[in-house]
Amino acid sequence: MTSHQTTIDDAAWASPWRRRRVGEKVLLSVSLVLTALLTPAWPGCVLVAAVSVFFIVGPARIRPGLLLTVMIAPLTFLVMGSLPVAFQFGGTGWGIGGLRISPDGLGTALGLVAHGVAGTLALMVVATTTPMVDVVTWMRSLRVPDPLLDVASLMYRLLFVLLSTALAVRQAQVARLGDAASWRRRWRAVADTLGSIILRTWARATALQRGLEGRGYEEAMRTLSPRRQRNWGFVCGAVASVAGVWAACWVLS
Amino acid sequence: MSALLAAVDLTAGFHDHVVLRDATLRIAAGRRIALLGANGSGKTTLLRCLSGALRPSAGRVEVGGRPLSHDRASLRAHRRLVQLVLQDPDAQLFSADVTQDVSFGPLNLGLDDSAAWARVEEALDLLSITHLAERPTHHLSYGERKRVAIAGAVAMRPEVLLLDEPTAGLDPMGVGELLDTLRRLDTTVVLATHDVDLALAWADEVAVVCGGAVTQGDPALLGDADLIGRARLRMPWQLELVARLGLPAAPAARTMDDVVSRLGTQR
Amino acid sequence: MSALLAAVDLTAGFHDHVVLRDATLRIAAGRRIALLGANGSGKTTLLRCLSGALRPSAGRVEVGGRPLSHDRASLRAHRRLVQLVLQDPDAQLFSADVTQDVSFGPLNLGLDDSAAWARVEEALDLLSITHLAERPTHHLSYGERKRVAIAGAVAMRPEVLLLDEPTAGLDPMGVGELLDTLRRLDTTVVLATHDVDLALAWADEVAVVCGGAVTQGDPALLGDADLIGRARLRMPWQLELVARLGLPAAPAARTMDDVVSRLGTQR
Amino acid sequence: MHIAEGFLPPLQCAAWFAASTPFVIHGARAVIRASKESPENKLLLAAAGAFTFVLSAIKLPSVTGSSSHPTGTGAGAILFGPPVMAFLGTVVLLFQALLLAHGGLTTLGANVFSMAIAGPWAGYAMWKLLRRVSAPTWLGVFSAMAVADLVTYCVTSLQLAIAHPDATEGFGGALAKFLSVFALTQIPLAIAEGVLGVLLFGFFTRV
Repeated sequence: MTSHQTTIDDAAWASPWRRRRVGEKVLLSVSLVLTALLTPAWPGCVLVAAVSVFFIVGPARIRPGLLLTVMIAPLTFLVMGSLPVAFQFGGTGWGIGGLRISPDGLGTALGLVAHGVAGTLALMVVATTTPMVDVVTWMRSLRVPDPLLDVASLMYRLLFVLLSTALAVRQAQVARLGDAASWRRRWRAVADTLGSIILRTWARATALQRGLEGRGYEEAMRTLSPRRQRNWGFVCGAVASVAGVWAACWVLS
Repeated sequence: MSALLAAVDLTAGFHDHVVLRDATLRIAAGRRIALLGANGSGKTTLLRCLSGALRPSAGRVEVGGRPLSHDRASLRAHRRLVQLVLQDPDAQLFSADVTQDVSFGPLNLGLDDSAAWARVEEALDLLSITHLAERPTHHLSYGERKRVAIAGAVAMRPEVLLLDEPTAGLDPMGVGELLDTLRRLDTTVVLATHDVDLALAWADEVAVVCGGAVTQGDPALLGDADLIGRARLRMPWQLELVARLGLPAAPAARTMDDVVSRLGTQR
Repeated sequence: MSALLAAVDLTAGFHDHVVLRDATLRIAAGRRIALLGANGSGKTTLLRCLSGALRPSAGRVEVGGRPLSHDRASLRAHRRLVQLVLQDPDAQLFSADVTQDVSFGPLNLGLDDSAAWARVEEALDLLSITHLAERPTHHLSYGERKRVAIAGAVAMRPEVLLLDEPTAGLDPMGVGELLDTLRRLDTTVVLATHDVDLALAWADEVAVVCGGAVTQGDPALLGDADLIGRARLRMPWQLELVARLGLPAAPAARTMDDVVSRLGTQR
Repeated sequence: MHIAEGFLPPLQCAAWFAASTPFVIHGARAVIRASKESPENKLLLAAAGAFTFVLSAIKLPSVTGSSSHPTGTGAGAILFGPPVMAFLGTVVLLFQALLLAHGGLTTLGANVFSMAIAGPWAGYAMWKLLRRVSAPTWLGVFSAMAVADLVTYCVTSLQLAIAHPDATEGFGGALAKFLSVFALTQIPLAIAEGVLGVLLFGFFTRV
């Protein structure tokens, strides 16, 4: 499957950190996310971003190019979302209509971008090294009720099946010159495609239900998952990095 | 002798559309049976009835001579005995990775984790897919997914394995490997296929589904031009060649070796 | 003579995984070419490159000797010339009913309604599925859906029709009917398949994809035990039998008739 | 339009989590109930969730030049009811945050509130209202889907305006700014999604 929808997931499955305990990666990632949220842009966010990038492209061996691609979507939002903050009503300086760029506004906007970039990078520490389904499985230890996790992990499996169907159908339409169609007919094609995929999704879900019943499915969807060794070195490294960022903030402020 | 598993006078279908009518198939222990028939002839319906997944509207499924009742407890016991692998592996695989998926059946049998692990390893080994154990399901090729689906059934150690078109879409060597695997398994196998040559060479018995009924017999049955025509099949080349050359049909030449030796003695 | 369509020194793949490496295939006008290879060997990738759907990372696709550039206008022109039918009909069918689906391509060619209707009728007629015209796509059987998908491509009147495993999953008579249909079409056909017997009997030329490269030649190429082994195929029974009996390989016996007459003259 | 990680102040993150939690728990209870009724429902709900996620792979014929894709929360609310959508939407948002880097973890509460709660409930209310006055079905579908989108967009702008009020004009000024900067993509998208809903409805009457 070649699709940007699966870029992070593909990386996660291939990552050498895949075999680490999910809890340990979540600990590192979430504490970095919270640090990015709670510390000032300088030096907190800058350090969080640096530490995250170090872990992702360093020990977790994710291609820097991939990380860059992944960051495009959040960056788009961050830029668009920061514009209204940079421009303020009234004041002097360059602007559009009643809106003017002010040094204060610009500072706040840049700070927001810094928080956003650092936070997203911190989140990517777990995202690029842990398949989504491992996170779902890990949630069992948080006492999330089983049926909810069953639904979430089935979603994970089904979304790849559906995604490949959706992409194949779109490509087949282009092959029959679907991109040359009139605007009206293209809209109809999109609606028909969605309708067909819904019908097939339903058929698939029913087929899967039958297939699973044959394998003894009644209520529980229990499967084996490999036990991962706790790695105290990793935990200490994680705690030390986060503590380091906090210490730097305290010293530098 | 009562068959290990049998469909007796089975009538089944969907909604108003009857697919099977008074179909009977007897599966003796240890046999390899090839189930043949046109697209839509009812092969899959028959397999689903045998597996207990579909309840026939008339007739019965018999296990060791006793009719299967479709209550929950009986079906549970039946699934330990009989496993069906569907044609589309995506109708069977639901987990994110291979080990997880294969472990589903054994855990449903009530095995504890370590016993289930052993079953998974055994099944992956039998299917020669140990290297796939930690791979995500959605990164597997079609042929790999087919093997994983079979492993999921094999891990339940059924006495009867029902396979719906397991060779469809596999390359010739993949087909050969799969048949070798099935030989290694110590189970009774019913394999639905469109490949008449393969059926002739592999099976102990063939069963042809046609017009809602099942004709069961020796693989030489595939030399019956009338039946084959009605069933939208074709004659296996081995039998057709022998017939075209005007050689005696019996004993049936089933493999390339048979044909070569038969022709050798003729010249 | 320059080929109607060609892949020249093509390298292609996904992410870091190269599937084809310096693969060359030349398709002369009016030929029937069977494309063979193992699961995952790159048959589909090659077809997708030829159809313009996938851009090779090195090498080029040539149309009438001129390299295909992958800009929008060139690709559009290319799609009028070359149509690819995927293995899974569900990847191609999306409309509510058959007529609508088949008319999708012709209408995109800019034909007016009556001309598009004519194309649809023609295509349905060629595929012998006129009776399905008003049926909802989602209620069709697998074999019927396969035919509708081919009709959708045929209705664009391409000069080259690329078919990915069109016979997979069809019963033997369905395969025969499909091959008859392809004979009726007045187009160049490249058909990817795992069925070596069919390839030998049907094709003017075969192309074997193995190790990322393509070996193209006369169907007798399938008698090359070394190539066949590397490509995870098997030898067609016709050629294997002739070889096993120690008869001269040339001219290749391609059909049952050929084999019968060859053996007849030997005795 | 998902609020990115780090874009909201800590206290507001917590507040939006608190606001969303009862709805999501309510939805989760509905899902657990449904899957106890019949194990088949788990598969169907998962299929619905997967479909909602896959919608982000379907590009709509361009409306404003930017690539936009449907969200489907309005249709989901009509089909499964807003409580179930609150749960499925939460899972989808979590998937999007981790698989696509759309949205974030600390902003999950806020995003859930706008996309999985406010949007679906508004769309559902619109649908019920129009059914009550016996409006044609196509109008109901259109309105439900468009309103779900519009409300999501308005709530998101509201959340951003609360977080980052304008220096001189305060909350009102900020709201105007956020509403207008995202209007460019979100208003055409809302209409597009409504139209898509009507076409989709047409498809299902034909099969």
